[in-house]
Amino acid sequence: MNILIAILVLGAISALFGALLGYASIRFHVEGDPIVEQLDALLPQTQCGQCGYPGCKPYAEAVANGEAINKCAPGGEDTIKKIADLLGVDVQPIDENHEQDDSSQSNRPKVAFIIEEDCIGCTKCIQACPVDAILGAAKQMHTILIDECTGCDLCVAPCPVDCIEMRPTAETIQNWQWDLNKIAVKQVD
Amino acid sequence: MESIIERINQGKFWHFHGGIHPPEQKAITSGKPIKHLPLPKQLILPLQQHIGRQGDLLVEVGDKVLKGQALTQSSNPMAVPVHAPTSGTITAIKKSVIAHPSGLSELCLFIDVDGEDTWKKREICQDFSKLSHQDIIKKIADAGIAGMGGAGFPTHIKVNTKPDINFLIINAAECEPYITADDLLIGEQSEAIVDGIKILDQLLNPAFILIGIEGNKPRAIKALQQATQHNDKIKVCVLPTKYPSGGEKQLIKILTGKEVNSGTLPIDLGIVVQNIATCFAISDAVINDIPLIRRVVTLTGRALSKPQNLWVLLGTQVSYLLNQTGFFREVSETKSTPNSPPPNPPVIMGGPLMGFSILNEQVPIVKTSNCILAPSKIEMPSAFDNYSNEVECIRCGQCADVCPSQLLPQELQWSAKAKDHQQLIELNLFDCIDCGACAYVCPSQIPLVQYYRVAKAEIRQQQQLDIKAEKAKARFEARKLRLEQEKTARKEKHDKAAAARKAVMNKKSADGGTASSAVAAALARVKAKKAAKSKNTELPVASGEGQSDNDQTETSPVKAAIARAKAKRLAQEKSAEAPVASNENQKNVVDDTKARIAAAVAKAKAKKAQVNKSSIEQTELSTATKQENMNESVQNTTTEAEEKKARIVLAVAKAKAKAKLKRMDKAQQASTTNNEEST
Amino acid sequence: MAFWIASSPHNHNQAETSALMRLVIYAVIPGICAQWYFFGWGNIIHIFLAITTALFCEFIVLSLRNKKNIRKQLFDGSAILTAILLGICLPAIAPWWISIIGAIFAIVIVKQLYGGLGNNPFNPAMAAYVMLLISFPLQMTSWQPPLALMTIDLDLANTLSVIFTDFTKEGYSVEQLRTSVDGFTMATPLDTLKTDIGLGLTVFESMEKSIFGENFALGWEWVNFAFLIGGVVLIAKKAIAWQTPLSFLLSLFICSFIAYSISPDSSASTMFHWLTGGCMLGAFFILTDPVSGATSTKGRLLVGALAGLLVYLIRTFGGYPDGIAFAVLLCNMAAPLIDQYTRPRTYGHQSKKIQGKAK
Amino acid sequence: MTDYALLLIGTVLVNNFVLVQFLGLCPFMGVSSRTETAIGMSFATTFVMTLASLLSYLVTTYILVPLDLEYLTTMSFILVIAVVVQFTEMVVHKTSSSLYRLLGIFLPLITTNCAVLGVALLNLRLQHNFFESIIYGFGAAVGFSLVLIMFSAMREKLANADVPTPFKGAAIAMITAGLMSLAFMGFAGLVKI
Repeated sequence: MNILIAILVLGAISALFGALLGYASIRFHVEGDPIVEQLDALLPQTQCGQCGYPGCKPYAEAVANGEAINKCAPGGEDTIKKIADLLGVDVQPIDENHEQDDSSQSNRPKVAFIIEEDCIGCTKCIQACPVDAILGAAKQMHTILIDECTGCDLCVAPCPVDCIEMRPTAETIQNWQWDLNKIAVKQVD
Repeated sequence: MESIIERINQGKFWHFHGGIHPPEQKAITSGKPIKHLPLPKQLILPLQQHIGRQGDLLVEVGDKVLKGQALTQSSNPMAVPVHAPTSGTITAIKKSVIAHPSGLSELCLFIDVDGEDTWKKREICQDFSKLSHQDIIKKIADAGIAGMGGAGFPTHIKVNTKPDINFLIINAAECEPYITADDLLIGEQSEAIVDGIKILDQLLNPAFILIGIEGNKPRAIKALQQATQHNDKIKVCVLPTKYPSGGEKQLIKILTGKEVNSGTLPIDLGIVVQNIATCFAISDAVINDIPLIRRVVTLTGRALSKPQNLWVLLGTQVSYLLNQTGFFREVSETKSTPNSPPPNPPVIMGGPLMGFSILNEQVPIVKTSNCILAPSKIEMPSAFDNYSNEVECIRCGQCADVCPSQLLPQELQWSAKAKDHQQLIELNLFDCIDCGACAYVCPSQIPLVQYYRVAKAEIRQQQQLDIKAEKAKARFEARKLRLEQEKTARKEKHDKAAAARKAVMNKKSADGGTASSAVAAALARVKAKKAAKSKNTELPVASGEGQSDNDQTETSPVKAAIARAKAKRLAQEKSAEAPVASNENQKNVVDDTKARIAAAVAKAKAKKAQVNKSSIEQTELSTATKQENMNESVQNTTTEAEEKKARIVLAVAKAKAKAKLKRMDKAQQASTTNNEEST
Repeated sequence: MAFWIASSPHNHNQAETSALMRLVIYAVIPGICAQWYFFGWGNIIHIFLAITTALFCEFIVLSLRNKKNIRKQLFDGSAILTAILLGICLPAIAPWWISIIGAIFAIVIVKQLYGGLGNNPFNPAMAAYVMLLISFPLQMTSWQPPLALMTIDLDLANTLSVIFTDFTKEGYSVEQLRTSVDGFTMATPLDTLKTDIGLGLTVFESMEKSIFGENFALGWEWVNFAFLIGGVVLIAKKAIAWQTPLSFLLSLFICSFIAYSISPDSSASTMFHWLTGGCMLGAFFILTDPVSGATSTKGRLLVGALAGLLVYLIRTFGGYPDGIAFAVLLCNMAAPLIDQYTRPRTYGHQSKKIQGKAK
Repeated sequence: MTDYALLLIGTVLVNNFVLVQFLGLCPFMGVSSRTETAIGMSFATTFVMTLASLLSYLVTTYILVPLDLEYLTTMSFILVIAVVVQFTEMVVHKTSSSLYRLLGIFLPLITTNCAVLGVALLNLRLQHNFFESIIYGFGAAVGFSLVLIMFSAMREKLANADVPTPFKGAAIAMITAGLMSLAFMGFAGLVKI
């Protein structure tokens, strides 16, 4: 008998609370998931596809659905940290498969450069460029819009004559980073 | 506003937070007159000596130039021209180290001085009150005048402004230690300066003109008071000596009690601030038609045996000035340890607190250089240390007490070390004016300003990257949309063709192969072809869309190349074979000619392609830089409705990027002009 | 010819952190002298022990962490100052290992584990004191009466003997030392007063006892006075900020004044609160520790006021006779939060809105 | 009235749930890396704790005791808490999705926050009446929030400190919490309950 009462009471309470929650879930229903937009805003938008997705937005969607956060090579540690902050997960070291080779000593951003004598105007790079930063047409020499180039590297591989190189942008007084030590070294030589 | 004037008349001023009182050291040079130097042998003129853009060159190597002749020009309002400081020959136009803390090289004009100092034709204007505003502004712009206090903001932009100006503030505070250039300029040229101020008065018509000058320049104050005694509008305000009262924002606060809102310019408060040396340059330019080709530079410091103020032509190398004033390199004593080279003496352009050390003695004097400071080790030991004495911050808060912007330097350095950009922005890092007061008082000897500069540069770069990312995103989306449309268009075409074929088939089977069916089939074929053709023509050559359709033609250069290679190889083979197989001569000759013909054809083809390419390429390149063209070409491929959509998307993205860029530009402008500091 | 490249500003006022620390150490000397005069050699011995231990620990940690320029960091005065402050706070006849454990805790755990000078969120000396008080309540409350009230002559040799062996040369125990001329076991004036009020005595009746002397608290008042002088010198030399001590003392004054005017029988006078215990030491030498305190002017005022309130609450209602150390630690805890909400208005920023961490 | 005030002070300071009774340490360590998050968590926990202690009082007094079902206390309390947490989560999700993201897993984890169940059970053991239960729950939450927010501000600073590598992160946070606990012992005896 006692057991029965207990079960009844618990059942009643549960039913009551369940009803309350049910009402609340309708009342406080949230549409959509804005997280993808936020993630997308954190990504560097190089559209390089090094993460294995066809662009930054798709990767953002994938991350929102549980993909690893450490696949964005152009963004590097910084981006991973920001994503980790946003999602409240631990920072992971950048995925080895997606790591960029930082063999060059320069940390300046790189852009593509076409060696113009060698270009045969095949337009293969144009098709590869995710941001339409290469200008040219069939049998015409191509050129890079430096301001638009994201340095994603995608045009290098398709070039049949290997006339595209990634070159660091020049250091000017506008983008100088106040690295006084470097000057001092230069001056001792 | 009257109350402000009342207070000023009573000699009462407002205060800004913080400030320091470093040893002034102005007596080293303030007693001696400004000296004129003999002409140097060579001048190096950087094309850009101010904030903004550099102009286009008007001269070439080998040209003879006259004194005062403009060497660059530009239609861009942010560009100011540079002029030949004396007559001579342009010997080179190349990159050379410029007066910038980075020690980077920029494009410079090298002038070999001929020593004759021949002027260009000048038009001296006796009565400037007859000139129209536009004339005066044009004269100022053509004279290449940029703010001579520090930042070098183009003056003609600053004075070309909306009418209701409350205050014109003339900055003669010269609050940095050592520098006496303005002090002596006022003492010797007060009449001309007042003329300059009157010209500004005519242009801006402010309610009041306030000259802010620190109390440690009695002779200059007297000269100014004498020169302005008949003019009630001009008030000479003698300020208590405190660094950095010559900072634009600080001076405004002291004189008017108002604060310039963060991210805005003084003009928003109806205030225009001009440096006193700029006023002199204006009067020179408007009245005597002398462009900005010289300025007063204080050569000072205990490492000079003859420190003095000098009239220096722009472009004069620092080495020449140091030789003229008796610079002696201090012999480093026992200090040189084996692993560190003997410390080079520092030479500072600007004052000890905001100046920067220059890389070598080739650096030329530019429009904003007001001082060359060569300190001895005794007077400025910290400038000689080739290692940092930095220890951990103990949060003593002395930096916060002296910060004229009322920031929290200790928190800023904490966040700067951690590269916490978000926090730095929240702590208003960009309101820092780089005055160096915090680092001056820091007992832990932390180079605070250096930390802030690095952080600022990093944040600016990050913002640029963000803008770029936004742009890239828009372009990526636009491209995706385009590809999508192309795909659907192609599919449609295929479907149509398939439907047509099907219809034909149906007909055929029904009619049993009559003549009409053949006609219909032909018609359908023609139609399909036409559709394909129109599709092709629709595709512009500009950017690489529709390459797949063009594949056939595209590969021709490659083909040519392959053909050429083949021909070559054949020829080679041939020549190798020739001496051995003589009996096959006949056949070989035939082969030879064949190969030769093939090669020739290929060459011709290639050449044709080349010509074609280059001609189109030229038209291409001219348009290449314009993004709009790019977009147009993108839009061309789309049908009417879709075109509209894409255009809207693009326009929105563009506008967004532009707005952000503009905002940044504005902020940057504001901050840089605010940094302008008269000293 | 190339020149030396350095970052502006090129000039410096040549102030140094170590000089600042030295100044504070000099300023604390009058207080130590007064302590020596009234309570004997005990504290000086503890200070000496603590300094040795502190320097040793600091050296070990810095070496383990492969820090450069160890010598400079070791003698920047911060470890010595911490040790001195700890030594001053300890009961004069506490056993030797008290100051050693305290110094180790202060330097290794509270200071160096956080990264050393400038990084520690808590005041090392006070954290060590609190740790000792909680872990070794008996030793940490064995206060001796002022020398004038002692039956046994406590000279240098005797003090040493007590500290290292728990007994004087003559064989008197610590308990016996603590018994005063009138036969009571002595505690600090604050402790005595608290016990008496708990027993139902009025403040006046309690103040009759010899330990309170003629004014407020025999010996203690002069020690506090000496610290006050040192503190005023520091403020005059701008080595410490004036806001914290001022608001602390004012807050303590106001709290005790209110209580005193409501019920004079059960509340000690305002001056008593100012001149007993570690009040002045705390006000001028501990709360003003810039590393663990608040940095803005408003923040300092707030921290001082909070400390005053807490000290009063703990002294009057709490379980411990003096609350300086606890109040300091609690204020250290609150300081970062207070700092976040008391940032001064930057030039050109109109609204005084709280610049919290809003994104 | 004085009793209630003393109870509140006593719960907030003297018997602080985190630093003295060592309850609710999981969110204390977990969501204290940023002040913003800590403040959000504080509000959520305050809401949950107050509501849970109120509801659990009602459930005990009006359902379990009359029906003689005290042995179901823990079970029903967990039920109550789970519902309140779920409810809070929905509200937070609706009102501030960024906070919802920041709190992440810790929001539903309030369910397993021992402080919440602790409050309910302690209320029962200390035989608090209706108002006392509410005050006790509220006080415990305020104490939790106070400490959590102060701790987060300290940790934000610690994040940039030159802590030796082995002690980085949770280790130094634990030491800090220990020192805070030391400081809170100063309140001992402030209010006799």
